[in-house]
Amino acid sequence: MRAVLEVNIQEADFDLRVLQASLLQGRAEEGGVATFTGYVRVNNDDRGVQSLYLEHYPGMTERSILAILEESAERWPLFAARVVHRVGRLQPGEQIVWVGASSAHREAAFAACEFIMDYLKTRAPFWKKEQGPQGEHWVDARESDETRAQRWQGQQ
Amino acid sequence: MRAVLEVNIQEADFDLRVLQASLLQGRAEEGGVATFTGYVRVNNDDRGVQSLYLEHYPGMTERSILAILEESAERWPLFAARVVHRVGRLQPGEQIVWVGASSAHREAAFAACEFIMDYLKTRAPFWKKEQGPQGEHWVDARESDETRAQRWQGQQ
Amino acid sequence: MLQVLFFGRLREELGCERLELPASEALSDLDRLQASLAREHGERWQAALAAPNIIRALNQQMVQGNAAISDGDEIAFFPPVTGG
Amino acid sequence: MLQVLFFGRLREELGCERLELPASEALSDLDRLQASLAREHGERWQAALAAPNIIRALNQQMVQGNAAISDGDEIAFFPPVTGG
Repeated sequence: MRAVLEVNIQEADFDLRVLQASLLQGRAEEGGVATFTGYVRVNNDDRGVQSLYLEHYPGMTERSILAILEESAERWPLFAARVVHRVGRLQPGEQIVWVGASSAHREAAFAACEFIMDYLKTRAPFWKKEQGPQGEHWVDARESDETRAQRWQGQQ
Repeated sequence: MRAVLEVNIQEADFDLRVLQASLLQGRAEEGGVATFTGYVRVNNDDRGVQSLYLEHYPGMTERSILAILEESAERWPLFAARVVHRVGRLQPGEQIVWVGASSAHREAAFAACEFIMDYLKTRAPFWKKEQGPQGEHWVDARESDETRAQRWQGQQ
Repeated sequence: MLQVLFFGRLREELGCERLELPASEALSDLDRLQASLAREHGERWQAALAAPNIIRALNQQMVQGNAAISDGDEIAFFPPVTGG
Repeated sequence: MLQVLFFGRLREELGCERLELPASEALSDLDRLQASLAREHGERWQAALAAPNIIRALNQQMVQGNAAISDGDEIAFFPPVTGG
């Protein structure tokens, strides 16, 4: 059975309930759905982020995320996996990214969801720019993200 | 900062969006929320499940799940963690259980969520009884659940 | 008094959900209580309470191995759990 | 023609989002293209394209190391990604 895979890159906000329902499609069995939702940092550190701009590489973004989903469906027995990632200007506290995976085995749903997030962080062409009272600056990549992505290599 | 922990045992269905929002409480930072939702098996195997009855041990159920949440908050830096578990009669495809954990570190949110599910499966006093065309029977515990719970022991 | 509770398949096999027993020297720990219940209520109880995987909880906490019990305690016997 | 794209901080440093260049023997692989871009557009380009962590994509796939390029290819240069 082939997993149902879907990628959405959009400026609009998204509805968790609708997304989760799209992963089930009448095929829920014992097991379930694991999800991860990322949010824009709230204005609570000394940098005082006022808004965030998400740039991406149209075309490659969708392709690279679909490749990540395909790899996750080869590694684990999934019913479905989906990524929604927002682009453009976002406010503190808003949802940025949603990843969901459904499977008859909860360990597969969890592992796939975490794998997809780790790969997304290091393989998908997005760039964050923060706007604050001292002007704007590009967010630096974190080494820890690369380390987390690498631990999946050579692992089945 | 103490994590906000909450347990709900209820017959009523639950709303994913409301639950997820309750984990944030204006404290979303970089990182996010990991969730798991379990569903009643649909009527698609030879046993033909028509409905499910969830029995529990009122009092101990809430206590044992709160103890699991407290242990998760000791192991990982969480903002909040919550479990909603339904009891009583459920239909195929319905939501049974929801676990959510929020953290500034996505790996903490994922790990806590999976830990809570593994412990819930083996430490919280619920018993499932399936009703089908051949009558009803109690669901047997799965050894794999005990194995998954044990792998967290002696691990930090 | 001791409150004794049964759940799930075990509750059905015994046909009993709850018992109240006076605390006594003869029921001073979980092993003695379980043996007494198996002995005093006929063959069905004897068979059901001999299951190797029965879990015991004392005052709503699972107990591994034996434990002393005393007046006012709540003791539960049940099969392996299957929630989630 | 070659389509050359720049993103993120690198796009801003170069002040350039997209270039079209005729394919040529002198631009036959990613290393030669990057060196040529650094050489032909002044100091700002030279400095920005010397950054050690620039990622390169050929026809929308990330490339590790060098790769041959040919007429019609789409090449992108960008800093480490920060989505999610």
